[in-house]
Amino acid sequence: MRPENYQAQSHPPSHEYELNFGPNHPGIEGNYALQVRLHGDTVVSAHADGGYLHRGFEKLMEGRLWIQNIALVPRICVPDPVPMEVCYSLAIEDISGLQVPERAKWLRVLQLELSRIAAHLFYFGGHAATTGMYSPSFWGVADRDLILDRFEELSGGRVYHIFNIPGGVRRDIPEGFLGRVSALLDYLEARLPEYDDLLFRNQVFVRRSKGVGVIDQQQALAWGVTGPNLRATGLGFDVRRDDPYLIYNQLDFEIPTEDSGCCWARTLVRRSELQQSIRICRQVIAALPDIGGPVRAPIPNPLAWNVPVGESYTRVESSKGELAYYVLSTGGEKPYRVHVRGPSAMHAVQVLEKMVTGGRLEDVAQIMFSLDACPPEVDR
Amino acid sequence: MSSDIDYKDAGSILAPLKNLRFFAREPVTEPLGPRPAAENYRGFHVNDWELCIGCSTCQKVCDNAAISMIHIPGLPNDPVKGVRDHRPAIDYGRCCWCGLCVDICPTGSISLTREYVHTCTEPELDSYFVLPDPNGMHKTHFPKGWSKTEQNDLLDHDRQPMAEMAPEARIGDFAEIVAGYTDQQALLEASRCVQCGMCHDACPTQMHAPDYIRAIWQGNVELAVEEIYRTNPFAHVCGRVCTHKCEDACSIGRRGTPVAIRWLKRYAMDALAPAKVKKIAAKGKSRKKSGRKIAIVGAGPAGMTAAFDLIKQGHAVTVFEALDQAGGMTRYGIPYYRLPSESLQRDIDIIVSLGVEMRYRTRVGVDVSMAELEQEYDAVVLALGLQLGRSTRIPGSDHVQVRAAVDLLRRIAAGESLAVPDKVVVIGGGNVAMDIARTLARLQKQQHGVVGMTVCALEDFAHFLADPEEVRESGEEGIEIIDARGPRHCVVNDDGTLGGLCTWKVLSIFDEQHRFAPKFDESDERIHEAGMVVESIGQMTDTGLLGDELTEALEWNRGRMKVDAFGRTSLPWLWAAGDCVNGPDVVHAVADGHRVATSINEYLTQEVAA
Amino acid sequence: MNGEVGRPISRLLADVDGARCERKGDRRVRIDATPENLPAVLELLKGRAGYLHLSAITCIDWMDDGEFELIYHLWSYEDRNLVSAHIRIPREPGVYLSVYDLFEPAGFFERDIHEMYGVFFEGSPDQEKFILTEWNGPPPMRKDFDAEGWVQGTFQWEDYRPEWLQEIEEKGGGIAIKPEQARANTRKIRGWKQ
Amino acid sequence: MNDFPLPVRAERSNPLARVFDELIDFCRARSMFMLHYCTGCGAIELPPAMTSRFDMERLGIQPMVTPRQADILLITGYVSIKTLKRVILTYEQMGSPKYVIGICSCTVNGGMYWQSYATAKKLNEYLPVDVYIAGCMPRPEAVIEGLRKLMGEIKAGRANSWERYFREYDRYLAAQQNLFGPNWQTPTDIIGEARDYQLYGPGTEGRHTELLQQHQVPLQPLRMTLHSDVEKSS
Repeated sequence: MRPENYQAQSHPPSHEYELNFGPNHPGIEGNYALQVRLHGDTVVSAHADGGYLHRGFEKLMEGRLWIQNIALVPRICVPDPVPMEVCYSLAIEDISGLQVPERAKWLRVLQLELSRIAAHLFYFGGHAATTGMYSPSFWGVADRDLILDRFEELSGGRVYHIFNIPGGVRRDIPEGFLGRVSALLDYLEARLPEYDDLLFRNQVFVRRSKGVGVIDQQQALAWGVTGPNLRATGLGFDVRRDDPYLIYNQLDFEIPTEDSGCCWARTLVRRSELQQSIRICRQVIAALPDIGGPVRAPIPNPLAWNVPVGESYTRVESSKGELAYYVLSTGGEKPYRVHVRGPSAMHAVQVLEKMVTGGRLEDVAQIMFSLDACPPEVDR
Repeated sequence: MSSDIDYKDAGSILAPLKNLRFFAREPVTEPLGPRPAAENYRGFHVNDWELCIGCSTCQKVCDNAAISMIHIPGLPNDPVKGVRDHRPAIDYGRCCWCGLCVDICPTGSISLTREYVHTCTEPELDSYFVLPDPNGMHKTHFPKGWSKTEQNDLLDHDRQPMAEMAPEARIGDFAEIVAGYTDQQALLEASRCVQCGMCHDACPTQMHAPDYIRAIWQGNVELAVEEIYRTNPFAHVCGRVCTHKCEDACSIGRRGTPVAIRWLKRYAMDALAPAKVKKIAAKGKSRKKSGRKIAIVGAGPAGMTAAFDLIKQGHAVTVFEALDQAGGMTRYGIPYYRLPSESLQRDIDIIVSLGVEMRYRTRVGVDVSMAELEQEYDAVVLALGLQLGRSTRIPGSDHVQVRAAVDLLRRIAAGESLAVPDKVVVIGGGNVAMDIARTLARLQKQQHGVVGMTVCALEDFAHFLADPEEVRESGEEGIEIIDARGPRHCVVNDDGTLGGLCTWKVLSIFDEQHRFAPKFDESDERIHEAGMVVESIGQMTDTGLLGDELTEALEWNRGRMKVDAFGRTSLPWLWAAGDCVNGPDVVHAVADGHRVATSINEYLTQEVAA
Repeated sequence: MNGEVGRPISRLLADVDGARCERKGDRRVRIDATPENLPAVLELLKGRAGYLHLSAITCIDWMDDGEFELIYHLWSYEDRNLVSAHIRIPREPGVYLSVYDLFEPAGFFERDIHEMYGVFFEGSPDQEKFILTEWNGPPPMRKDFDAEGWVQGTFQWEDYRPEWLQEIEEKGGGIAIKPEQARANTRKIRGWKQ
Repeated sequence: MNDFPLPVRAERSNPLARVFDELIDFCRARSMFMLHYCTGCGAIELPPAMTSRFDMERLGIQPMVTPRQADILLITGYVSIKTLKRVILTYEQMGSPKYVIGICSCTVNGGMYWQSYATAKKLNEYLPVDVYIAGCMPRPEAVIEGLRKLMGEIKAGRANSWERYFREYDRYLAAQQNLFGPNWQTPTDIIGEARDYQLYGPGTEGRHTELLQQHQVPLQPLRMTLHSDVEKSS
């Protein structure tokens, strides 16, 4: 692909050449380009090129009412939309002092964890595909779809749930919902050994990913890596545990870590996280029937809603890492400023450029996907 | 915690055989063709046209500007009922199926279905613009998906409670019952408004209620008052005793209690210092004097509104009032506990301060004749009001203790002292009947310590004329209201004193042709013991002041002056406005005042041009 | 992790002129600094209090004040506390120092702010366009850029003429209120159905 | 958009040729390669549609990695201006006959991002579109229904909007220039191709193609030389 503004550069005679990697390629869920400079098969330098999915969310949100933005936020990260909704709602609740009912908090956690499972299943498939294995992606996508079915039942939408609004969630769970989620979790748990056989114990995959794309803990901290990618270097930082929101401090779960910091470690961290998420969901399912009450705190008429003056930097742990919203209200009916700090913003640009450099061409896609970068989050 | 996967464990060489078990599994592939969607699915829209009132609230909440309001001729369009012949049409090139339109819809008419497949070619792209009706996008039935429930409803259906005096406290004196909103309450109440504008359309004088409500919500009382003064110089009065057609039309009232538009108006007027109100009222006053003179007979809401408009247009206005003070029926017909005269006086003062010349205690027909007015002024407005009480003319109604309600109210308002017997019966079921009953009950309480008040209404409670609030409050104050009683005669004791009222049970009031022809059950006769009977069955205008000559010259319509749409009578120099034309209602009178003023101004300016 | 955390920060900043520190929540501290002392504040926070993680840099355009506000959100893995350091710089010329030397993630955020707001960071490694490579307009996140106006002037909208609409128009009806007229942005207080 | 009715292919008089045409259409409809290119959110519903659960392969539809071998270009949602350039380039590289499917609201009238400075609003201004699928985003089933609709259109010989791109190239170029600036050019010679396909129409050239020809620089092939070659040549 040669965009019209691409100028063919004449380089000094050398064995090096340039390759446009993207904007459409298997390494990422979305459009994202990488210009890699190669010497033989070795990457000499890389230059990330984003913005293919830029929509100007932050500008759009400044022009819409507080309530209208709830339909906009999930679109910032398509594979894992729930943390976006929750984070935006939490920020507004923080500013305006809305008290979220207990039941809504648990329901949000249930959604967050289901969304995390869905995102990780998608990730397994994608990561395997970058190493040339396509069966896991068939499995992952099909199993993820079962979660989407439950989301559809809960919220009326498969991918964009638009279910969390400031004050709580939009409605209560349907009849028999918890039972069906529980059955789904049983199924997923029973599937895990099969995934192990297919992917995690698969020697092709192990050898392709182990020791590839290594970051050590020092580098990860210096580069601002968060989420599973940081935990794969041995540091057990998780917003859910360290800066708890909703009811995460009442839940019993572990923060899985790995030490080697390679593609393989990152995958394994996510696999363990998926197990932990199932564990959290089980706790929510067990607790939810005993938590009565409303699912939403009354909010003012959305057409005449001035969120009081204030600011909030709210963080949640998305499947990609630390997701934060900075929301600033000057007391108007629209936000004055919303800044979305997508977790991928770190590891999809600077970190990626550094990581692929010195590696081999065939690993570029794998390294990208193993970081689980979400380009719409970067572009916004 | 690290994962338990042993990467070195390659497994048995026979491990791939495990995969044979997948042959025994059910395939995950779904059959070709759309699956039924979930119960809550957010698919294409449907809209129940019977329920939809065309309020356009869905349009306002739509984040994608996907909804257009379509004017559809032939649908019911009744501003008074709060129904518009508009229906939302949705652009599926914008819609994101978030369902906010469903959650906010005041009527609950719009909902989403479980239908989700629509494909078209480029020339068929018009099919993306859809006018949802109950049949669905493709006229095939799909069950409803995301629709309104109590949980996802985004509107606040409950009005801010208005603090009012307890019945025991208020029955003892004439203090104003309702306390008015605090700043916080007003703000919360104002925030309930969805800006549909139904109130604006329903209001006789087309008050810009959405605008002043929004201004109140923004905390800008000055702007609110400005919005109010665009159409209503009797806002202190209307903020208290308006018949609030706006609230009947309010779309929030479809499923909840309507926005307290009247109380918000009252709040705005009371919250702003009179000097500032005066300044706002004077805005737009013409500096140029037209040199034309207008006489207005009667200083009630209609007359004073006309005076307000005309003086701002630069004309010289003189108001002739027979009584001591201005206000007309609002002063002499509405009891103090509902409308304190100080509030009324604020409205009057503002209008007078603009330069209106007031001539109190000047009765037209006695102190000055109509012919003189015609001579001296360029135009004359008759805003006479309805001050004469109608009589039932039943046997015994000529007794001295059988009184007319309006007459009593006027006397009480003027400060006359009145001895009230311990038992009183009021005939009538309208607001005036409630007013006099409650006024007299207060006097009874003061004079006797107990309330002994009975109201006999012709109508049954299902068709009652008085406002439900009035009925409720009367009941709280210990007034007995008996519905469906037709007065037969007043019982006069042998000693000449009044003994009470005899009534029959009413079976029906109107005949098949909807004419007034009450039928009674003669077997159900009751005697209501009373030392005074008050008739409150309607009022009429005192047209005696016109003089025979003028009465002859005018055209009449069932006892009322015949006027055109702008209040002009059959004589070119004479206009009539207010209750004497429309029947009793403050806000109608204000609207009438505006109409007449516009018409006069046009007439005068045209005359100059010609 | 409670109120104790805030105290060392205030003690830490005692030496820095003009930096105020205020506890905002359980794990939130706000620092108001000046453009001159911010590098020192960040250096102290990183070096002495363990604030290793630069979570984000937020830019806010205060057009009416003629200023940009820059907020540096720092997280300490040890203290489990988030510090937001606020500074304001003049909108013109909109230049500030890069903190890339201290925090590498700043590279991305500074680049982002540069293209969205036009703030130039001296010393930042790469201020090339990243997202808006094909955008020639003004920095779009500035408040004086009217995105909606630009869109209305640049793009055409679909003009639907479905049959039902034509039928209604024949009967004298039609589109009564266009979506744009009902938007909160354009809705005026004055002029309700004049 | 009704100003530009779809060109209807003239039926050939030779019955044998007609049978041949029908056979070709039938085959085309049965084997569609879909360019695996995602532009927006709607792409997230493609993996389910492509993989086992909804399995579009049973319709003969399969993702394809290069535009040269693809028949269908799926525009899965909003196209940012930056992406739109690549989309147009991709489209022009695809071999005819080619079909464009517009998915989601955004391709029709701007969708959610109608007030965004970064996205194009109406796809059919820039590219001829064959089938639209409504939804935000459409479910995999809806996507498959849309593809089936396209199959029906192809079988019926109606899906020939690609011809319009050649016949009315000037109009499409006008919209592209409006958005990308007057210097916009693609490496493809559409006018030459139009002549070659015998699809040169009155709307192929015009004011905007003139502008294009003024500044168009012939594209040079990228010189990728190895060190040893350089040595030899010098």
